[in-house]
Amino acid sequence: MHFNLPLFPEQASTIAGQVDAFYLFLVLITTFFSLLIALLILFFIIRYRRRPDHEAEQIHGSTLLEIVWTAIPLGITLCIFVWGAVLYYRIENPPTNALEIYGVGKQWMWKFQHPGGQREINTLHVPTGRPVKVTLISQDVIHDFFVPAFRVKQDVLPNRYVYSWFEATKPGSYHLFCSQYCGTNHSAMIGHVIAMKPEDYAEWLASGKAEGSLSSMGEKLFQEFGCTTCHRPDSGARGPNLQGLYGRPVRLSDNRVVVADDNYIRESILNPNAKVVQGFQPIMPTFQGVVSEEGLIQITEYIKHMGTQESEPINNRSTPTQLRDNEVPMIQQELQQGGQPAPSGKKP
Amino acid sequence: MAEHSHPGPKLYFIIFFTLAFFTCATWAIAFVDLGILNPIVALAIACTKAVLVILFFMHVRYSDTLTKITITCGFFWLLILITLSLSDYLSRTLFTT
Amino acid sequence: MSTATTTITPVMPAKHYLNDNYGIRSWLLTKDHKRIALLYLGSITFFFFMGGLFAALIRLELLTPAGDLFTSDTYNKLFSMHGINMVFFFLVPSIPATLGNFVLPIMLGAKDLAFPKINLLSWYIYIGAAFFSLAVMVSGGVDTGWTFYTPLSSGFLRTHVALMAVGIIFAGFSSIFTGLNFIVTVHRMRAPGLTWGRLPLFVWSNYATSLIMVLATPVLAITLILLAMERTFHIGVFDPRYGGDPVLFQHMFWFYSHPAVYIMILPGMGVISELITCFSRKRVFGYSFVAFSSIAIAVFGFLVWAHHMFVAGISQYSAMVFSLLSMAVAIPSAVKVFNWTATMYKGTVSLETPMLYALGFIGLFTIGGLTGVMLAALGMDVHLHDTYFVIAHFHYVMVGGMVSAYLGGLHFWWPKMTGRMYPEAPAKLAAIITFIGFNLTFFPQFILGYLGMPRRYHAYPEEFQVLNVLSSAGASVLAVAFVLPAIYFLWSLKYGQIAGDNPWKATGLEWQTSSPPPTHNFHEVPVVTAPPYNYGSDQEVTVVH
Amino acid sequence: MSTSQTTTTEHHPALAHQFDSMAQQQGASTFGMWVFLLTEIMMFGGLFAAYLIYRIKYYDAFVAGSTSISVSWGFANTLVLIASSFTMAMAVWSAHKGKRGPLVGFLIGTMILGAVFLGIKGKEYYDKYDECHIPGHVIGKGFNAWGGCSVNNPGLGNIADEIQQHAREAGVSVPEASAMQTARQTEIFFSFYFLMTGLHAFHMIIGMGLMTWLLLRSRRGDFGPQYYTPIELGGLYWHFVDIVWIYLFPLLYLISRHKGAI
Repeated sequence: MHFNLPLFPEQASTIAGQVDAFYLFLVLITTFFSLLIALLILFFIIRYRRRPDHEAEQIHGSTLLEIVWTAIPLGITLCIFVWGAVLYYRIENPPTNALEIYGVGKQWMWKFQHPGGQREINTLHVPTGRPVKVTLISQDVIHDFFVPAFRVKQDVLPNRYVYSWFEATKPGSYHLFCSQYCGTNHSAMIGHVIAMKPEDYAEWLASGKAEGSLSSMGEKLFQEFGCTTCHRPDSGARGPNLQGLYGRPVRLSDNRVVVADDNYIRESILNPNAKVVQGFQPIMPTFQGVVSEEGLIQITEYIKHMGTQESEPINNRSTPTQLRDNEVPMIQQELQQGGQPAPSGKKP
Repeated sequence: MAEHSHPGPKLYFIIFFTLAFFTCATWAIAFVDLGILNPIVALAIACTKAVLVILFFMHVRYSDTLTKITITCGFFWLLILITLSLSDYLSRTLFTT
Repeated sequence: MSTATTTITPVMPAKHYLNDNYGIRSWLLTKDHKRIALLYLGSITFFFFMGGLFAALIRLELLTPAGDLFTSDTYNKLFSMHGINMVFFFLVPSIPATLGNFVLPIMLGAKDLAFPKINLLSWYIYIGAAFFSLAVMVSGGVDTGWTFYTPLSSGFLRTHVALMAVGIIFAGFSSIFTGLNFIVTVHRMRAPGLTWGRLPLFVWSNYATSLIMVLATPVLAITLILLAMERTFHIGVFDPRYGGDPVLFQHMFWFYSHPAVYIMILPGMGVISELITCFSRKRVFGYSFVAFSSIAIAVFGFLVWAHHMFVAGISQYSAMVFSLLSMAVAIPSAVKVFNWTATMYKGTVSLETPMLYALGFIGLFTIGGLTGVMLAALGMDVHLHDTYFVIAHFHYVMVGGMVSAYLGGLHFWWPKMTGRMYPEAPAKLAAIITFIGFNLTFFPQFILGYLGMPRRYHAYPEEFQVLNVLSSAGASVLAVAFVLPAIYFLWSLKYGQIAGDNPWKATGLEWQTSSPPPTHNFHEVPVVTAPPYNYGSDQEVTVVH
Repeated sequence: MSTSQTTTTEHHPALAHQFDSMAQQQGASTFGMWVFLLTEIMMFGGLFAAYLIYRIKYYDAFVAGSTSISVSWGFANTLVLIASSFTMAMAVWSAHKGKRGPLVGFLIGTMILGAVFLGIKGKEYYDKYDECHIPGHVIGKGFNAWGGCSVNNPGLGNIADEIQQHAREAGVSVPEASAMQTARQTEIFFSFYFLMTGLHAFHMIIGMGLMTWLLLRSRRGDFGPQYYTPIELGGLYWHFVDIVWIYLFPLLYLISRHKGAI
């Protein structure tokens, strides 16, 4: 049992400083009001203690005072809300140039996959100085990706991808906890996030044995499951062409427009006729139970790289939050032509 | 609560036939293609039938305001559950991360 | 007191509800709200000590970083049992079913609650559900935590989750019947002259609690029914393997469970309003504001549930909506705390045991409430959710707040319930030990929480050990402090000094009748003329017959 | 109603000791019943909220499930229940007017109609059992939405065919694979179908029990113009169960039945 009593976990990410500042502000407010109430009570106990000659003065109350101590707490809580919401928005929305790493939570272990194909169990090597976006999914129950030193936490759901991002600032090894109760060895589902200087990270990537990048393994699966029979770039293909699909808006058969992000690709593989692309028939069978979680990740990674040369895993476009500006006119122009189903095979 | 006036059998007959009529109406309308309006019309008819049963069969029309407040509270709290949980489900695509 | 107090030695009334008739049948088939309150008092205390036992075992395990006292399965069952026992079988029913059942009808000047048979049925359902759950715990228990999150609880565990769900559903029915009884009694059976503006604040807060009980508990019942159905018939309501959505379970669970925390704290606030006014001999400051803040807490409590789910995968938009609403729900509690403090201004404060508990409540509830606002702030919750910070927060509100108020109320109305006074010195000692033990147990957990120690961890990293040892030490002090009242209360039944009708010289109808009160509470129907907490006037509140 | 003077009317045998007058007792009992119905609204409400969210999420499967159950039986059941509400209201009226004969008659009528409702419901459940559309794999031969399960009518129960046939009417051709997939997802619709109608039928059975108890007391002549509260409370409960069915019928049976829907 060693005796250093830290009050704060290490500040090892860009957001950690801002979260600690917010925490100090909140602790100050809590101590101020608690002390105010405690001192008032102490004072009243002594000043107005029960004495034979002392008579209580009946005061009904004062509406002014009531308004004051309703308005001031309301004002303070609204400030707390705004500061909290701004911080939350920064924590929840990754920058577009983040390094993509995939994480799979499984009952009582963490499995991470880097774009280059390196795999890790219960450890995650990340470069400092660059935003890292971890795309997380669970294979069974709800887990939670929690790195106290980075001040990030995100529940990992079994039925859809969730994201968490951070930018490590200090190299070192930090705790990784699962903070959503997930069964017997919930407290053993821990690991370490090892932040390294960029050059050490590149060296670690190179040294790590990787039988090929994620997208190359994804391509193998793509062939293996016969996806190419329908998804071919030529016009006669029966399935929508996936070249450069990732991150772009897609028009569906019921005229809705959705962004082709990770969840869209995953859902289209597992439940194809949930979102059928306009101009195509819902003939794709489901691959539920055929493709593993890792397989889905590899295929998604491959689809992300389809539009570009395969040679080097470039930093792909992360999902834009809105329609890209150059997309919108194209779709509006389509709308004027009237919504009749386009002849099959036309690229959406 | 003083003896509240009681609706007679004649009124009950009228209410019964209106309810039966509305049931036939909701069934018939269901087979007409109104697009998005279909569920709305079906729910509107169901609500009118429910209000009819509450007001006349359950004598709420003749009872005091406390009972009326209780019923409206019931449906209002149900709305809180539905709208606030829908506020999550429908807005999941607003900020796609 | 300016009136000449002729010191007559109080004597126990010859005929009262305890010696009205004897025998097991007179207790087990009683329809008297006072006897049902005592039945509840006994069963509540038993299950409080059951929950406390589990808590002690948890704290013992957490003395060492490695999980070396129990296997992790047993530890998971321990914290689940601690949660279920405390929440459903102690915190939700305690003040409404014991103090509320006993005192509310007398405060209203009624002979009994509106539906005595349903009141007895409520106790039987409670006892049935509680012992059924105890049997389930003994024969294997559940290791899902008191929150039963799916898909873990509905697909991945081999423990008795469905049986425990049935037990909790019936505990919910018992809570609904108590709430229903209170609402009808407050509306329909007030004494002549007792308008809404003259109701004691204890009645106001129990009325608001009953609104929540009636409106929220059914949603918990249906959620647990769906969970039990999914486990037994493998249908896909919450389990993604069959197409369900686990976040929907969290929505429906917390729709009940957040208002449930207001079910737990509101009656405590009612007790505090009674204690502060009585021991400062002063009218409450801003009566209508304190009364309506109870109703405001009950109503706003329903709009904020998803602040338990900020990192659970709900959309950012709805997270911001719920965070804003959660800020609004904190305001009525702040108003109440300020009004209590203002009540003591220019009063004559005497520090008997109930007042010690009341002052402890105000201090600890303020810290609990403000840390709640910290957790409701979005930016903070991302780091603090599911850590020991959350555990410290809700224990500050539940143990520091609710249990102190419960013990304060118990000491305050003990003379009325039994006709005998508790011994003052050991009671004050117990109150102080409780305060110290409580703070030693839970304040370190705030620091542990910010350091990032997750909840429900059987083993934890090395650097958290010092604070955990402090917390476990505090837990042992707290355990002793909770046992003391049980001892001297039982002792006072036989040797306690005879209390007389109004030992505290308090206003309120319950002090106008004898203690212990007759079976029908009043010999004549009382007529209320004065406003509540009418302490200043020279003559006592005259009861016009 | 806060003030109640202790009128020294002769004590009606049914006046409970904690009430001062019969009017106060009736007011309290009726209000208590309404508060209880509040809890029932919230209980069924939780189920309706979950149904609504899954209807949005799996709309096609809900359409397929809804079109595969027979709407005529649902319609008949709604009429039966409305009729039973009518007879119940007449029963309350006759109790209020002190007519013991019609009271007993209408109570029996209500129970008969209730039994008819449960009978029709039982038949519908049997059909589902026969076609193996009971969700989960505990009852019967497990959920099977692609036919060949019914013993006495093998062609029945193939939802995938129904989807394709329904689509053909709407002029859209739906291939085998996607029809099979939607058919598999109808299991969630059927879980909600059985949960909601099952909970409702359970409340009907409680209602029948209540009616038998009221019938016995009415035949004994306990109720008259001064004291008929139990009948009124029984009526409130029965009408509430009818209102639940009024919502259940369109939500479960009438999901886009019209031709154009795929």
